[in-house]
Amino acid sequence: MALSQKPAGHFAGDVEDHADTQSGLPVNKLYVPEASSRPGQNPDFSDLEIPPAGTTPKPQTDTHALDMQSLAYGLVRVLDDEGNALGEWNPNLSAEQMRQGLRHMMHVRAYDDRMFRMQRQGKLSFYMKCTGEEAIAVAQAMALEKGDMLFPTYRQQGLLFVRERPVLDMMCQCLSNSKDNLKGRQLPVLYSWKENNFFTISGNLATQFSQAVGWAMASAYKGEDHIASAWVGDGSTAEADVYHALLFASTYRAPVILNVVNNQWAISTPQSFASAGTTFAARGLGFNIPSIRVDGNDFLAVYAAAEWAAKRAREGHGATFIELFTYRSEGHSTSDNPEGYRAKNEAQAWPLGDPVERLKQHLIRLGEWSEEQHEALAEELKQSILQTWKEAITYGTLEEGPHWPVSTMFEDVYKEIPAHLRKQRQKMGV
Amino acid sequence: MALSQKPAGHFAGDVEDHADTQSGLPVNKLYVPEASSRPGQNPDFSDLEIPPAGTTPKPQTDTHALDMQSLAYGLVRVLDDEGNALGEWNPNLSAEQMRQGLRHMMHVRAYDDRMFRMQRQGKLSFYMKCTGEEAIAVAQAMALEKGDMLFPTYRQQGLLFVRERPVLDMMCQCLSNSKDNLKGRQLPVLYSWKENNFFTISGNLATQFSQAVGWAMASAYKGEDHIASAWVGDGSTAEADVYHALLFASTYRAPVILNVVNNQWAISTPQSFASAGTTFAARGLGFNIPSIRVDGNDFLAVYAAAEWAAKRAREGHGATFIELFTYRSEGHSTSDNPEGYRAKNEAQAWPLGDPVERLKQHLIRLGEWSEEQHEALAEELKQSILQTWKEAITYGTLEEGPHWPVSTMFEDVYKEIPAHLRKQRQKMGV
Amino acid sequence: MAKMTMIQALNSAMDCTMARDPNVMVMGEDVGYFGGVFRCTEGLYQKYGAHRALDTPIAEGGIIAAAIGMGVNGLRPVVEIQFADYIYPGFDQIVSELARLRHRSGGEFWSPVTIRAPCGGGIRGGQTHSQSPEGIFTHVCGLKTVMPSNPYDAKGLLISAIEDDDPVIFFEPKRIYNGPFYGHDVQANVATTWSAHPAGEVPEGHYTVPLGKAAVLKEGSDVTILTYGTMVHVAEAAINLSGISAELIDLRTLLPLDIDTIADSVKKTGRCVIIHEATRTSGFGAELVAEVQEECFWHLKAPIERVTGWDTPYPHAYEWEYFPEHDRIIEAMKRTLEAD
Amino acid sequence: MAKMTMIQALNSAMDCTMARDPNVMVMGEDVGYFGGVFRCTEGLYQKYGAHRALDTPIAEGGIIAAAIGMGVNGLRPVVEIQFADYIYPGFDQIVSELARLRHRSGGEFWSPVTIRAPCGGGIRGGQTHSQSPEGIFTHVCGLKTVMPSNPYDAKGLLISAIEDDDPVIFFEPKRIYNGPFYGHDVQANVATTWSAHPAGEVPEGHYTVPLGKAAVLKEGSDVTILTYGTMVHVAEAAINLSGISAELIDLRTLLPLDIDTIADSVKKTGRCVIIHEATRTSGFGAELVAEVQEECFWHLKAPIERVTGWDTPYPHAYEWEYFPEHDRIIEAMKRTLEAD
Ligand SMILES: Cc1ncc(C[n+]2csc(CCOP(=O)(O)OP(=O)(O)O)c2C)c(N)n1
Ligand SMILES: Cc1ncc(C[n+]2csc(CCOP(=O)(O)OP(=O)(O)O)c2C)c(N)n1
Ligand SMILES: [Mg+2]
Ligand SMILES: [Mg+2]
Repeated sequence: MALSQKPAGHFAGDVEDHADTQSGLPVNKLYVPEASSRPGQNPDFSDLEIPPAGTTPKPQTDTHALDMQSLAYGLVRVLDDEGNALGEWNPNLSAEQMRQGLRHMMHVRAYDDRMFRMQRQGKLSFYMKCTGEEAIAVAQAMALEKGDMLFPTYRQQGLLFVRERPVLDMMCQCLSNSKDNLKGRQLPVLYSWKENNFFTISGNLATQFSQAVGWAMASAYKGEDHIASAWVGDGSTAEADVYHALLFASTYRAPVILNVVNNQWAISTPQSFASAGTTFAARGLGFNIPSIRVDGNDFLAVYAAAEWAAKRAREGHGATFIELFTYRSEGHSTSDNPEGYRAKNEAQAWPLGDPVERLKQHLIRLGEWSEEQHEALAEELKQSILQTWKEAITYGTLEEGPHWPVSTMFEDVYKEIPAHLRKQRQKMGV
Repeated sequence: MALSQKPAGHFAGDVEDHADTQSGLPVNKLYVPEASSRPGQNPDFSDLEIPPAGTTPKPQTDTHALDMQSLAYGLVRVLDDEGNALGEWNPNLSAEQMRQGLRHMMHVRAYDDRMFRMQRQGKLSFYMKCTGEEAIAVAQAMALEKGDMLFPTYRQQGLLFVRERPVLDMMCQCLSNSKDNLKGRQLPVLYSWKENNFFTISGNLATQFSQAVGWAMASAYKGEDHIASAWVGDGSTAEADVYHALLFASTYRAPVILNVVNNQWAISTPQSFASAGTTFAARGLGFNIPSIRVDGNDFLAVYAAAEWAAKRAREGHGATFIELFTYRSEGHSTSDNPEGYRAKNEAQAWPLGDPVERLKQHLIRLGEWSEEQHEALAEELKQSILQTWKEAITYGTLEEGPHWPVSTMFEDVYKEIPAHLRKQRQKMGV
Repeated sequence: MAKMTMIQALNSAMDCTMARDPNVMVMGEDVGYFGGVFRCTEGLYQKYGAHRALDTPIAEGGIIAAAIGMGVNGLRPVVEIQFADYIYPGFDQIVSELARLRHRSGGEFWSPVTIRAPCGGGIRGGQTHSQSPEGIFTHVCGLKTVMPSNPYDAKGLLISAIEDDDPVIFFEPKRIYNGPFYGHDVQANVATTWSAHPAGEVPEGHYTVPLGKAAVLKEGSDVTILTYGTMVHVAEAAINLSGISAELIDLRTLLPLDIDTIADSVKKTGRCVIIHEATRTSGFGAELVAEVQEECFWHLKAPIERVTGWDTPYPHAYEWEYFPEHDRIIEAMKRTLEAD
Repeated sequence: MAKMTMIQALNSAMDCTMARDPNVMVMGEDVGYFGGVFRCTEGLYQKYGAHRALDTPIAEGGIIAAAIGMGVNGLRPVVEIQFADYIYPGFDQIVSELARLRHRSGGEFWSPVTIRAPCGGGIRGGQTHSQSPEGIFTHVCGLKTVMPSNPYDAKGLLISAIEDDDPVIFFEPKRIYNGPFYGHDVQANVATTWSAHPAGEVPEGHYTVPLGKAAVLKEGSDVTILTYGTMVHVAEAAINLSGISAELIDLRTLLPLDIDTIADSVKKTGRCVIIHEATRTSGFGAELVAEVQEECFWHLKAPIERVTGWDTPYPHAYEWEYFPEHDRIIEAMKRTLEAD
């Protein structure tokens, strides 16, 4: 496909309205988007246009947005169905790097599995998995530098694994216990890790997307080379902050990567309520920002896109908008049951596969990995997570403590505790 | 230019950064957009790509956004420099209709001139002209039906003239006097006229753009054929409401026309701070909304685009995004002095001319109008405005009254006055 | 009459009004097909169609703006904001537009939008799923602000709100969605499910509880308790546990405030304790103090007490330390009693 | 020392801090090349460059979000919101993010953003150029809220705000930008220009006025007046016109509140009148009433009075009827004096 051309016409999800006829009354003509599937239906993704791996050309990093618009409507894919890495976007990673990536993704998955189960056992108040989306955080974190600032949502725990946050610390945050660096103040998974440039995650969707642009503007202001990267979910793209992020990033050519994780669902709401019937990446073009739609389950494609965008930003050419096309294969959170709103087997019908399986297949094909090694690694990670969990709960759990001293809740509202808060603390008797 | 193709590359206003070098310190790398001109500079619009009149193809009203994307980057023009009406977009209006349009535009201008002068004489607290932009409101209002709902900004007073709001009533609003239908509550020019579907103008920029989409959704919900039309300034496009309008309009295929009046300036801020270095119309494409960039000083082009969009909406194909390319030839308001921030003669350098002059030239060329008729009409309108003004002030002025009884300020906060407001009114002693 | 939880009662209020008036519709994130994350709109999509139980993009500002426009065009939108904590992206549309349309247009335009938002803590929701922002909305003229404390009132007040031609911000204390809550670790000898609670008896059809009228839930002679929402039940527990003769007033509507009922009571008791879960400074409690001392100054025998959330974000691990529990309420009542 | 208007003093505060610290920068609509619609940032673009006096798109939510990110990355952004009435599109970023970053991250992240916003009426601005939303921000823990009443304080407080590591909402009463204002139709025998007013004497260099400290502008024995911003001068006129021995306290910072200075005064006078331009219900006056009666209940000889804007939008034609004028203040003082 030529870079400056884009496919005309309609996209999957662009369904027709079926107005119901009520005799007498005027007929409702309001169009309401539909879902990819609802309970009882047969999920069908055959309408999805999925270009073959390796076919998307890779532009120079100083290419103008409109000269590479086809990338906003296509899908950058490197790994094909047989596990070959193809085309210009192949980042040509060493086997060691890929094994590292695979390990990180498996580590995330092992962690998610344990934490989910611990929530089910009442040890955590809440938990959110990123199953099926592990490549997104892991591959991009590997493509960035340590000094680059990350503004994640709650589904990029993979970033922390790549930057080697001790799993113990993550668990302690989720437990709100005495070793929680957030002092028991935040819901599980809303991590913060200043030391390695991982921004405090907000419970409010999308707010950090535009803050990331400000961070990147400051980096340019100071003449530094660090860039920022931010993530937002498909549903959350509807928030104003995403608009502001795109506009400010473009206006000031901020060194930032703006990622949309399109996992098809926002709790029960299908992506059709946020996508405007086109790709998310297309939205970036209206702001003159080079925009790339990427197979989010393809570790190598995600890595390559992030590497390209980071290079572009560091060279002073400004922002890149990346849509990561993926699928949320489990529930939204431990509070959710997707069987209430989508077909039971939709996850199985999703055509882009699983990121762990696909990278594993590639490594095995290269002769750099084996089923046995894979199983052993999975077991090793499972055990280490279990051991760490056992240690974590020695520092306390939410319901049973120990926590930070309760008086600390009055700290950090301001840098110094003002008189009225000191009085309140006193009143509390702590 | 083919409909589905768009020009690649850069746009006017896409200027390069000139980082200043301070020895020792790291060099600031933050890009900041520049203005078309600043005081002391020579305004130069030679970079603007202005396609010849009559060359833009006109698509069917059910055309998909991406199949007509060139229209978002081009410029629909009907009237050429000699006053000929050319091409597929020529709305083929009768001479009578065009004379009507000319009259409305001249009426607006006469009104603006009088009111501006009255503000300078201290009779009004504030005033805003739309000089040079008269075609935008007048032509679109003529292309719409009376039942269509208008959500204007403060610069579409032309809509009221077409819908035949008594000039007396407009003046009384501006005077906040005893005959002001807004009961002295609003700044001058923030009109409201329910009877003829002109929504109450907000002092808060852009808020009504997304409300218009809701209005249109309700029209579809009720199975009605009325459409909504909303306007927003180039600078105001940066507000979140514009994003919401685009997204909701696209998601629910609302029967609405979303107009951006790109008059190049937002008080002192050039359009380069809002345009993201591309056209405003381009933004609509990212939402899958057919988007058209129109010569806003070309009465016939504005009419034709509105007619097309209205037909599209009424047929159930959803929203159209229209950028009206124009120029704010005077100050932002009576509180503004543009010589503080742009070259003195920038207005004169603006290449798209004046909408009144251009339509007049066309009518004269057709043999349907003459300089003498034009002058006579201008004089007639001037006199009638003056007479009306004299009547208006008999109903009071802001500073001297009479106003509505002061007790009325406690009304309409709620439908019924609640007890606490009754008490406050009592306290006031009225 | 039927037994209903607060969720069922709210659902029934929407169902009743939708059945009577084709212009009533509900909209918000996950409220359509799925029926809402708290299930308040369950079944309405199936019964009334996708356009009347409308799923929306996740954009509170866009949702409220669309609702305003719909309201101007004759509909009666009932908006659900998934958590009150997420109402702020729509704040400008509420404050600058919805609240002021009628006044600024000289009465020409108005939009009867009702905004429902689950509020309050006590569900381990952390700082972004626990807030009580009601006080802020009471500072905005043109809005009415409501918070029910039980299923019967919830339904009657919501129907009133939907049918009211003014915009109403309707806060739902989610801690008591499924049953009354008397505080953490409290064994109050009272009903712990709505089905066992008298206010869990809810007519199935249409009825209203008027906006602007407080309810005296319990008469007493020594101190007046002013509160609303979840804290009504915590206050009840505190009264029961302490044995103090307190008059318990459930405000139900914060604005317009039923100052007459309040003043009558405080003039009688001479003492007043105000309770809310929201942070203290400039919370609605402050307005209540101001009103009460203006109306009842000469009757007051002790300073009016406020028992509130602390001026910190709602902390995940210290939920019960943050929450104004019965012991703090009892202490406050005692302080006022010992004052003279 | 130099004679400065409030605009010049604010400009000088920004200039001084920008000169000392390369991380201080100003940003907002029309603040760069043009120097702001009220000219507060005049000359900073020319002196410090386009990136340090940064023009922005018209998107208050985007501006504040960008400022937050910049602050996290080491800058000290001073944001101008063109009118306080237009702060609401940025409300979510202020309340949910700026105010809570430090707490929610366990102290790891914070952003020392200062948000300046001209507020208040009396300039024929109509309802969208006249609002005083300070009360709302005082309900948001994590923010500091400031409103100066004269050039000297304006400069000293703004420097403190910019140098403070907590976010500060800095309201500037635009009615007194260019001179003190004692009310419509008032011929108070006091200075009517800043150059004739003692507080118009402003050091050219760096100095601070501390946040959180009120100023007793006038001692008196019979009633304490609590106010801030423009109303300080109107109150002064009312005191002069009435001849009442009133103690006039200019709060300067609303949060954290200098309750000690307030309580000392009210304990002495036994009476208190609170004045603000903002609408009455749930305005900051309510919090002041609540605090004062909590601290000084046993000393109070009369109900605390509030003199405020009415609970309506600020109406263009009835500006002076809306504005809390000296006659309303004098009446309130008299009521409190006659009460016992
Ligand atoms: C401002 C705001 N509105 C609503 C919510 C409630 N909420 C939490 S997650 C979610 C869905 C987000 O979906 P998406 O952006 O697609 O991210 P995903 O969960 O799929 O990763 C919603 C509506 C919120 N947290 N913040
Ligand atoms: C929310 C909001 N922010 C700021 C302002 C102040 N303001 C009034 S007009 C204006 C410029 C608008 O420019 P543009 O949208 O281009 O419209 P134009 O005046 O050129 O027609 C600004 C910043 C406002 N009225 N509302
Ligand atoms: Mg999603
Ligand atoms: Mg403009």
